[in-house]
Amino acid sequence: MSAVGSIPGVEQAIALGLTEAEYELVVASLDGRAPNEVELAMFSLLWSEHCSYKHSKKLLRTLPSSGGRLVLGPGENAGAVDVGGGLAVAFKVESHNHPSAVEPFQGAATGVGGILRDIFAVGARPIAVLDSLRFGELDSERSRYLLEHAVAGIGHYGNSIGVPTVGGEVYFEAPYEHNCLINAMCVGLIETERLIRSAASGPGNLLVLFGASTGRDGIGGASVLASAELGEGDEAKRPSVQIGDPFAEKKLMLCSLDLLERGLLVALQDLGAAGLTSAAAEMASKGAVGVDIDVARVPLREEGMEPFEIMVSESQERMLCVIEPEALEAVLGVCEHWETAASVIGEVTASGLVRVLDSDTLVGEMPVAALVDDCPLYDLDPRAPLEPIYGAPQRVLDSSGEEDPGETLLALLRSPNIADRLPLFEQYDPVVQSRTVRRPGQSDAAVLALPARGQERPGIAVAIDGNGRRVAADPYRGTIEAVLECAANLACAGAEPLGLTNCLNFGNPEKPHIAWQLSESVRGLADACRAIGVPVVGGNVSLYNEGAEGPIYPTPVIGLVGELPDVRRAGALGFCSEGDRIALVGPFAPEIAGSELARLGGRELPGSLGELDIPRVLAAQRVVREGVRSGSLSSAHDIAEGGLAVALAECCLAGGLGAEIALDDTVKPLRALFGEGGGGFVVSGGEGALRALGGGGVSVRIVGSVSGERLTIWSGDARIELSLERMREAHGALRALFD
Amino acid sequence: MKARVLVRPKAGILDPQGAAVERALPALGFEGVRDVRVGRLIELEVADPARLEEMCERLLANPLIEDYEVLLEGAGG
Amino acid sequence: MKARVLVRPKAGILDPQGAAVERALPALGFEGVRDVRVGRLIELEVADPARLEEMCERLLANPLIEDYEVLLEGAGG
Amino acid sequence: MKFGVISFPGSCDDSDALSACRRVGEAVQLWHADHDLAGVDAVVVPGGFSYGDYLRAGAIARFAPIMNEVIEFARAGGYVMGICNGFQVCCEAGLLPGALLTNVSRRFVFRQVRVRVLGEPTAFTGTLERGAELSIPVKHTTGRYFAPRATLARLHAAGQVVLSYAPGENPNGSLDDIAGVVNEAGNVFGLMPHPEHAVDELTGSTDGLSLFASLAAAAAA
Ligand SMILES: Nc1ncnc2c1ncn2[C@@H]1O[C@H](COP(=O)(O)OP(=O)(O)O)[C@@H](O)[C@H]1O
Ligand SMILES: [Mg+2]
Repeated sequence: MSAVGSIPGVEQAIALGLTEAEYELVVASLDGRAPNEVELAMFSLLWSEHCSYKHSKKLLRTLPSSGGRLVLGPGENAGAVDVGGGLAVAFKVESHNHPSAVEPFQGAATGVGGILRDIFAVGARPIAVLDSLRFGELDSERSRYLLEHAVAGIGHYGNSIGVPTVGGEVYFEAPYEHNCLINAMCVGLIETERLIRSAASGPGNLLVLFGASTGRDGIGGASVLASAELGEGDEAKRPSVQIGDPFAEKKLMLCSLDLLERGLLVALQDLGAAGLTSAAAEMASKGAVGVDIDVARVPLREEGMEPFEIMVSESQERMLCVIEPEALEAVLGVCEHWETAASVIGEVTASGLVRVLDSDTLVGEMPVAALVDDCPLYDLDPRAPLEPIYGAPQRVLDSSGEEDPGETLLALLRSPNIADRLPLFEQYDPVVQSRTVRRPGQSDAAVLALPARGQERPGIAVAIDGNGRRVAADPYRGTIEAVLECAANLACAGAEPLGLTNCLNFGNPEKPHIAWQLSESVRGLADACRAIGVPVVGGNVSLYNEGAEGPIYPTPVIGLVGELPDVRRAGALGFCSEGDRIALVGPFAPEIAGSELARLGGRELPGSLGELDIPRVLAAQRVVREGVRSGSLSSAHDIAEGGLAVALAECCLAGGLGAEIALDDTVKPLRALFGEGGGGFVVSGGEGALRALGGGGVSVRIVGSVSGERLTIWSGDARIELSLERMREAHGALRALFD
Repeated sequence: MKARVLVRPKAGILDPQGAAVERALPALGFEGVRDVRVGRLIELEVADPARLEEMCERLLANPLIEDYEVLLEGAGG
Repeated sequence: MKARVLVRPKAGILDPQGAAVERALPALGFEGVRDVRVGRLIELEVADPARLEEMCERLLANPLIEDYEVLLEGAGG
Repeated sequence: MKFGVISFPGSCDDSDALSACRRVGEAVQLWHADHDLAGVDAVVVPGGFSYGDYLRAGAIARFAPIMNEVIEFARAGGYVMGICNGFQVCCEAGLLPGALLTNVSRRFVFRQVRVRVLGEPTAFTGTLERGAELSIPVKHTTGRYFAPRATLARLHAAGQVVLSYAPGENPNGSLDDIAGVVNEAGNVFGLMPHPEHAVDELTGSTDGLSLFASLAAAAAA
């Protein structure tokens, strides 16, 4: 072709992250012609791990991604499930790990901005955000800095745009010290038949870019950054930090939804990683068409930007849509109403090519298929590690915990992985939009009301979960545990899972032991999804989360959306009425190995986790869910980090009531009190209601009653007796970080 | 000694505040205003001005996205 | 003409940002810093500097809680 | 009786305020660029981040075309309730005394707080007992009420402080625990707590409803 501009060589290709072999493939796909600057920039981004999923795509194909109530599956900007009444819920979780490691406030903020755009890109109105965070231990100044700024960034974006942040999770573990994880999930609501796809169609139709103007933001940012281990090179990547503008995004969101309402759009796509390059190529590929883009028509924020810079810029708060020429005037009118700039930057063609023009000069011409489909997909070379990958956590508890169980419980309540998250989530607005029936801290899952249907008050529950340490111990079972725990959270709210999204945060997949963690984890994810009978509607993969110090814990973050028939009966986790009986429900087989107590004691991770009896776990979840839905249970809480004693303490603190508990001494006290392992619930209610949960293979042990202002637990000869006050003081440990 | 630190978004870095102010001014009848950038002003009393640079680098500014400038009392602007 | 507007919290009004900076500095090994106040810096290109005063009064500062000062390019500080 | 709820670019709680108003009367949305108030009997300036809260919360919104109408309406005795960002806008517009500063914590805070109704009944608290305690959420970064001491003395003396945070509940460092004030004429009310988020048991509390009900009653009278 006549493309002008210097012709870079293979060295530049490698510098941009391509391998030599990949570069040869690029040349081949251009019929032997070496790509020019524009083309190489576009190929290198679209063929990066971040955009091409070249090391994970084959695994992702093994996930169940159809059936159930799925109405929009993986492949679109977000997936969606039917929630009845003609409505669908679209949701997705996405990572913004590397940008956040560089600049935590803006990285986290733009992470939220990005996932919001994925949701309204399918036409759904965002109704909730959740966040999943991982940092190093809090004795590290850097971890405290990252925590403070990432939380502020998430709040800044979500609060300002008027979407409630209703839930999340955070863990502090040494392996995240140099690679923090910032994952954000967004949930949107839409009338099912209004869901819009991103496939461009109709040669002659126009490409309209709307939203913020284009600057040098993120050039060589997310895409490249997220495809290479963070190292010395970071400084160079820094000048291109993306700044989030939630005010611009709010107008962009309302504008996009308005355009859809009026039926003015043929297709809609957000600009995320690799900006215009990815958006245009994806839209063309999905629609099996071509596109012409004129970079001279892209509104710029900065002087003298090169065509390739315009094509790969990751400036935030931009969308691309395809419209029919007749609709142009109306579209521009709507954009003007929302004070959102819009310009025609090109059109759909039948050429099957992405052609980049700079006014009349052709500066790039590539087959869509080459850009999007020809990127080689790699097979992993999984091999189980021979030695442990991770060192023992640093020891912070000198006693084994036996001597004084009360002190041990306080130490656990104080642990950053268990302590009250209030100081974090009180920086988030959970109530805007007036749908939030259960806020953070009220139930194990957030509950949102859907529009009333006559007398019916249906709703959805959402939760996000993923304990990396347990996945590190046992990638397959740890991932199953994570999915089941997320489902347990929904059960406690009275909800049944409808769909799952996930973000796979792992190290370098080119290393056999990381490949093993990844494939084992995905195998567990697939099996767990089949077990609970939900499709994977979408997600994200973040690889190369490692540096000289080693890899992060393998961290599949699981997001579940479920339904409740009646939000008036949504579950609560706190004990709420004096005299209620308390039962331990489910096949709970606690082990100290791999528990939070073991972590505090500085114990090595175990080589594997105990196997869960999945059918019995699901049976327990069913009876708890039914008990909550029927109103026969006063409270329900699943047993997780810190074991039964911590779960009981949390129920007491949430409800402001004490409890008297006597555990039979079949298992060693320490294990019974602090051991972990999925499948267990603490529920309260009338004696009859609790007994009624039993049978059908579900074990129900009544262990005590709600009473007074202290928690008393007898376990064999071990005894814990603590006032609510002392427990609350310990549980409030994170407060100090934010004073 | 009294010092002033002026912190502003780096050239090229998006400045949503500046843009918002620039859009607002004409509506108030203030025409002909361009290139509005909104940053931070930090005024402080320092014993040892020599260390101001370092303070800016480490705390007062975010060198990733902000430029700064130190004005010392009487040293003019 | 290039102008700078310095906006600072009025004397006597509690300034949590300033207090936080003052608390943080010693921890970073910066001793002997006092009276830290954090305000706003607005830089702009104006056709008619005569109107800056009015811009500050009406928009850029809130006279009830903030003092401001206008620095004109080259006019020194 | 008809409420008008303003929507600025960046308003977040405007639709929440609309539905809260509709529980006690009619309500219409008023667009920031409009030049008339569509004959409403009371105006609600809602919460959110008008114009991104850039420069200073409320500083830019205060100059939106619709605000000229609101100012005129208020000067003529019309009822105006400014919630959170709306309170900031009303202060910036000179409809209410004082200003709102960054929270002492320097952070955004969401919290269900207890606030007390003070002073003589006003158009906004008419249906409430003096000293009544309401559970209403706050959510803001810039909610620390400030006014010069002399002004505060005048406000207290004239009974213009109509809402205060219950002892120990002050979430932002507001002087004298002030959560809400009315202007001298008593027809403009600004408060940081969000009564529109306390109108339904399902989502927390119904304690905020009485403020809308009082206003509806006063405006209908
Ligand atoms: N872990 C995963 N599980 C299921 N689907 C996934 C996963 N990771 C990515 N996907 C799907 O692959 C597609 C491309 O993902 P991505 O590039 O993150 O989309 P976008 O660029 O819109 O954020 C999306 O449809 C996404 O849902
Ligand atoms: Mg997308």
